[in-house]
Amino acid sequence: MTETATPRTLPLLEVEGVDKSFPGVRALSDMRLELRAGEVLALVGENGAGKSTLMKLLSGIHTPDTGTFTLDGEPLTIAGPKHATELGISIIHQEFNLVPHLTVAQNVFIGREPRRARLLLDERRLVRDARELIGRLHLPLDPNAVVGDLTVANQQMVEIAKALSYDPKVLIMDEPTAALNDAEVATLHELIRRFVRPETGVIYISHRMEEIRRIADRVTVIRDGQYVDTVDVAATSTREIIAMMVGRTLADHAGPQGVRADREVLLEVTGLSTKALLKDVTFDLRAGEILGFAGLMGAGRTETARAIVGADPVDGGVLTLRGSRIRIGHPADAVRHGIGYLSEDRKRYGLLLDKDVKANVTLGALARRFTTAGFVHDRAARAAASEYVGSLRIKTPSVDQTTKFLSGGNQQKVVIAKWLARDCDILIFDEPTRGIDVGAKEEIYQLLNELAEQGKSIIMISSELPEVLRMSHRVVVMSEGRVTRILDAAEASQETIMHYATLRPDENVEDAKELGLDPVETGAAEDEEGKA
Amino acid sequence: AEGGGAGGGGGQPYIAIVSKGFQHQFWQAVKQGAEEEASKQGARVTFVGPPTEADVEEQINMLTNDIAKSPDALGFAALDSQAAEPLLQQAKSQDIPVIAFDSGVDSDVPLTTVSTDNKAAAAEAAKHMAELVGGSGKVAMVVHDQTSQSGTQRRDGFLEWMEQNAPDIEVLDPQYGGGDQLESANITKSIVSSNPDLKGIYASNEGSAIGVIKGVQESGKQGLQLVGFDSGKAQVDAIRNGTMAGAVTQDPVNMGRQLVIAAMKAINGEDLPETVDTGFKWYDQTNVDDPEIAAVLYD
Amino acid sequence: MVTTREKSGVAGRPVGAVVKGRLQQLLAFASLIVIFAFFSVASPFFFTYGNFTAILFSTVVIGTLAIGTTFVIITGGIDLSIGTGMALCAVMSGVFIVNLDLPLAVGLVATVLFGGLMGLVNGINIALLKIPPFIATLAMMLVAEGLALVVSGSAPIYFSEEPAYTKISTGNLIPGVDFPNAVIVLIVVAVIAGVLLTKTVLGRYTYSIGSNEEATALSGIDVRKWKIAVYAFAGLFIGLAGIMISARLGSAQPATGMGYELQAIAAVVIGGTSLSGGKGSIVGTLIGALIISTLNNGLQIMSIPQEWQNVILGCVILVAVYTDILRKKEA
Amino acid sequence: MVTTREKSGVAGRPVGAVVKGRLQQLLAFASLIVIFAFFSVASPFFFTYGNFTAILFSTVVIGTLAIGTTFVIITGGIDLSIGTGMALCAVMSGVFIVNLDLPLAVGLVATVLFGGLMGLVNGINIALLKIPPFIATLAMMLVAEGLALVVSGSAPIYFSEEPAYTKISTGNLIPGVDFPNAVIVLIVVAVIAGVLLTKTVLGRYTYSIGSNEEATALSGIDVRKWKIAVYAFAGLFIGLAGIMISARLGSAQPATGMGYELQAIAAVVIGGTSLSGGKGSIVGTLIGALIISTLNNGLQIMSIPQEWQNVILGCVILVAVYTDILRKKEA
Ligand SMILES: Nc1ncnc2c1ncn2[C@@H]1O[C@H](COP(=O)(O)OP(=O)(O)OP(=O)(O)O)[C@@H](O)[C@H]1O
Ligand SMILES: Nc1ncnc2c1ncn2[C@@H]1O[C@H](COP(=O)(O)OP(=O)(O)OP(=O)(O)O)[C@@H](O)[C@H]1O
Ligand SMILES: [Mg+2]
Ligand SMILES: [Mg+2]
Repeated sequence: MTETATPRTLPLLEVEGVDKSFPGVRALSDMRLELRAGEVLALVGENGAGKSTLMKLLSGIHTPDTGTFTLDGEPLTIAGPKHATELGISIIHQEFNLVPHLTVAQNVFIGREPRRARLLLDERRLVRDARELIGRLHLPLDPNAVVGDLTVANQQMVEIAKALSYDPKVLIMDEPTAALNDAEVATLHELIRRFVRPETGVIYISHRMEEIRRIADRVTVIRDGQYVDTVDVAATSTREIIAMMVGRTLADHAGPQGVRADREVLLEVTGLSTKALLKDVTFDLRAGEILGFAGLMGAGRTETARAIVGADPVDGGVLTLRGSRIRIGHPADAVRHGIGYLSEDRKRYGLLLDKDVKANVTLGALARRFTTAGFVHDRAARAAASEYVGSLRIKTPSVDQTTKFLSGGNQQKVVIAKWLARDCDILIFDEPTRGIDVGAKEEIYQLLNELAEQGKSIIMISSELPEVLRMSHRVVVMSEGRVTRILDAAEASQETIMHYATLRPDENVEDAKELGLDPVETGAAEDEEGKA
Repeated sequence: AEGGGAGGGGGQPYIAIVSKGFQHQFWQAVKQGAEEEASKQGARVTFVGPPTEADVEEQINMLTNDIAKSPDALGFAALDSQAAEPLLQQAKSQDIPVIAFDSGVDSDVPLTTVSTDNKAAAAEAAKHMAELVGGSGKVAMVVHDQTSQSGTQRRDGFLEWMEQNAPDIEVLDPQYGGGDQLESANITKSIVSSNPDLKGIYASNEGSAIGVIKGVQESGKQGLQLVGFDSGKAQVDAIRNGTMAGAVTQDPVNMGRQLVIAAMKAINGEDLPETVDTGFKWYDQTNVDDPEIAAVLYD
Repeated sequence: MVTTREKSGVAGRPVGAVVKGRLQQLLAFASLIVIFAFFSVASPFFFTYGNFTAILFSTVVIGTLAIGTTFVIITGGIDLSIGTGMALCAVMSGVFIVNLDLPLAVGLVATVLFGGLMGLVNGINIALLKIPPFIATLAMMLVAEGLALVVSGSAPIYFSEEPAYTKISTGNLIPGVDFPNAVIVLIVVAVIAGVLLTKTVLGRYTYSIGSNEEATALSGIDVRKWKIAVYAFAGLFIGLAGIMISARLGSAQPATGMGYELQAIAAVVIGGTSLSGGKGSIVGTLIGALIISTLNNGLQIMSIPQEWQNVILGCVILVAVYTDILRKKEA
Repeated sequence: MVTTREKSGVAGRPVGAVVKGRLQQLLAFASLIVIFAFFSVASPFFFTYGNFTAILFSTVVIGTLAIGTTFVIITGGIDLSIGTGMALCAVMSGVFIVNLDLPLAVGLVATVLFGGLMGLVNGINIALLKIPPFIATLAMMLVAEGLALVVSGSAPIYFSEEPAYTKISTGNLIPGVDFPNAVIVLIVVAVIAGVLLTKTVLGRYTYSIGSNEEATALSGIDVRKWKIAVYAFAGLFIGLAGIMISARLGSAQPATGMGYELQAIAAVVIGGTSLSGGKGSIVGTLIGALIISTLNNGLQIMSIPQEWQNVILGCVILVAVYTDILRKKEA
């Protein structure tokens, strides 16, 4: 975006008059798009606006009802995913399409494995090629790691590596940064800059405006499946873009103001440890407080949450709720004590994808709110589900829609609705705004504030520092499985948080002796040996 | 022969018996006879058999395993003679005397065969059936198996006798119920409803017989002549109360007994006759309580 | 080409969808009706009241087993122990009622509970020890097969002294009408199971677990507890099937049962329940069981040589399921 | 815990993971070794060369079937037609070699290809017509069961005139050593299958399809084609098993085979292959098959009454699988 030597005017890929309907849903109508050679084109719109659908048309997963595509001036029909890659269109999906039991290298080159004979695989070359590719892209991946074992962020990296390995002309990225933290986003943007040449182009979908400002040349805005406008990023303010997206101007909201020292302590976590990562995690949570959790990827925030709710085995530690000790062996125990956990990985841990919205929203609260003597009140359940669909503005034809047909952001709202319906006193939200559009984000912030006002306590794990800063009464900063600092809102800033988030154990006098046991260290050491 | 079977019973002669079946009543009765006789003679027996008479390979594995135990004598009812031949030769080379039972083993290894003539028994059943239906009309067959020796012989013995001696009797295609009572009952009901002019049904073993009895009872059809095979309480009861006209029974308990007697003789080096026929008997309401009949019935 | 592609959501719903859903369920009968129509034309003996009750009667045991198994399969599990387990329950029924001479009602309840106990053990092995359902229930299948022989001394137990016992299956509750009690039992049980599956928490969690076990657990549902409950509940049907088969035969046959599990699972799967869990229905299972028993009955009635019956049965099942798939695709 | 999420890090594994993997596989032998040790102590007849070969010999047919099925199960499918399919292949072998008097080699190849053809039909039904694997192969199981009887006229076909045929199984290729050819065939086949599964595109896509079919398809792989290939390939093993069983018995038994499918699938699952697909190994399958055959052998050698054998078999399988689970959890 910086070295603007070549004039970016040649249309690389054009979309004209595209319609696409699903049963009960008009996802796109008369859609337009023009990607120029050598540019990064951002595509923005609210959740369910039709961004992913358009990209799926371009990558051959769906076929359009009507409309034309042109690539390099040539009209084009896309027969399927394979055809799309052959044409030079590569996509990084919003929902991953990886094979969990295979390794990183095997996933990257799936379908194009180097062979020694017709059928015989050349595994060594596969790993070598993958290592070379990963190295070239500066991605922190081990080609031999099994993909199913990776964190969401690393799986995202695998998707990126895979898409780039096709050496495409057009690279489509559907919310590539939803699972990434700032440092990783920077890496990715570096990658994109290197990728963009005079003959290539990138379509970049994101809900994060500051990212779009940083990486994109132009931005196309769509709303409700329809084209709104395309503007130069440099010449347009964020506020204007958002206004085009949502069709109105959003007001700024004020966040919480600081420590709520007046409130009682609701939950105390003392000395929480796990075999895998956590060491002596200690903090407390007050009633009506929003406690932010910040840290780099792998810092152990998710791990802490899962340990608290009993989803992972705990090695040691004490939980005290309202002054009395509680034991939690299973998430059911946690929920019984009024502690709910919204996972960062909605597809795997959050949703019944093949069930309808109603079933998902009412799942947690079913036994409590919607049954007598074991019998389910369908009407009450439906009414409640409809209410949440309305209040969270979940875009769905009805509460009977199968969840997997909702857009990513709307799926996230369904999970949030599930926890609202369950009405827990303590809610642990792990990356609650992942994949949520700007407008809806504001609504969720407002919702969190309201919940806090009502006296509920919220732990908000987020990789977006502005969000943490804006929302939290206090911020717990973690690094490598330890709490390095708990900051009051007044002292919290990007700089202080980053300082403590990158604080290494060896700088921490107390824990210095345990350095040798650190998983990250040993892992890296093994890697080195492997290469030797 | 040297004594000492597996684990204990020092000096007690050990007879390993590999049968054609295990769970079914007929084989349990053989087992019972063998065990009774063995305890009388101070011998030890083990009795194994595959789940169905189609499991030839499993029987071969069982035979292999039993030979590995170097028994003092081996009792064997072959599902397929040819498949077992190499193992029988092996037994011979290890000086393990082999006694065949149930049906002949097509081999010169066995010293004697303690058997029963399934075909003749089935012919006996056919003869009574012909009498019962008055020499003409439609008769159905529910057979327990279409490939095993007991199944085919009991089927063919019946069919052949009818063909030769009762030309006016039309025998329907045999239906196979696997010896499963429920399946046989369901088959019977279909036969009864699709053949309103049916006069009799022949069942080739205990399971089939119970199935036929149930099927006829449930269909509510009166006046059918039922002829069964084997015994067992349900069948005997049905014969007592007239639901079933009669049945042929072999004497499996005696077969087991004779098997052990022959094995003991072989162990002691005594001479054996070429065959020991354990026979069969027809029983019906009139003679079911006769002592010599009651003795061969098992339940 | 991929599963997601153009999959018809059940969208645009409230009214339209519900009607459509009902219609689909009715249409699911289609294969069965075609089979019925075919046999009715092909044989004059097929389309009679007596033969209908015969078909229904022959569906009872497999149907009962299949209903219980439907729950298990919806959770994404499987139960191989239902066949020999049924034999063991039949034997236990004999032990309770004949050997121990307990009052009939007590014996019946004890038998059903014994089935539940077997299911409970399966559930514990699967939910707590994390043994894959296939292995856990295969082991139970073997154990039950052996125990049925051990407990009964390898001999049938006869209910001759208990005429009321056989009435459970073969009697006619409805006076004057020749309609076996066994069928009534099947219908009642199916209705209860259907209500439990669709209207209660047990049923909802059964679907949820099969759909996404981890997400269900994280929603605060004690998945282990509910899985155990489902297997134990399905076990009750094993006990009931044990009663139904021994009541029909008038005796508890220890060596029977092997192979019934495959038939019952087949009925469930033909009825549209997915082995990977998350969806299925009792009505579907009943239709599946009826398809199997109608085919068996009809082919026999038509006097097709038995070696051909299986060949035809296999082909018809393929065609029936395939048309069902086509129908769903179009709907 | 229900929701244990496995993770391993960014920074990785090469050396560590591989060594650990090998070690795990070795440890998988643990149950088998314990079982072996126990029987060796318990009976003087167990630990002999003759008995070892007997155990191996008795593993051949199930082992062969299980190896083919491993591929199918890794794709997330299942094959119920292997048991009766094997009987049909044995009969076809008799038809080719005895009835049509084809040269031995031609007959053998034709039989194996016939198995492949059955697999091909399964594959087409599953991949193209989208019939669930359970149903498609259940139908094939019924069809094969019937056809074996039809083709053979319900009577065994004897290979008496073809002594070379039985040598395939019972002969001794290694002169002077009493080691049945059948076992050599099993080992060779296992090695080939192992190589195909781990070193070829077929194997890679087998895992990939089982792990995430949709993602595999989206990566441009023709999933339908490869699924058909896998079933057809597994079919070759059905053909081979048909040869091995009929060569051992000296005859093609048309009614045999039912129940073998469950045993073979059990071997696969005990060997650590998941029925939900994506993982598994040939070594594991062989260990699973050996566990079953060793238990069968040892219990009989110990003269355990047959009705108890199944009870013990069931319990030991449970314990073996459970310790395997514990081991993996700790590793
Ligand atoms: N396969 C499908 N079946 C039915 N409806 C679908 C399907 N795929 C998408 N939709 C609907 O189409 C609309 C557009 O969805 P799409 O995924 O394109 O949104 P999006 O702009 O990517 O949103 P997000 O920002 O939340 O990812 C949504 O209303 C969604 O529910
Ligand atoms: N280098 C590593 N080696 C092994 N495991 C790692 C490594 N890095 C991270 N992990 C695993 O990944 C998990 C990351 O921790 P967790 O998900 O709790 O972090 P987080 O702070 O929530 O970060 P994020 O969710 O953004 O990835 C940890 O449970 C840890 O086991
Ligand atoms: Mg999207
Ligand atoms: Mg996290």
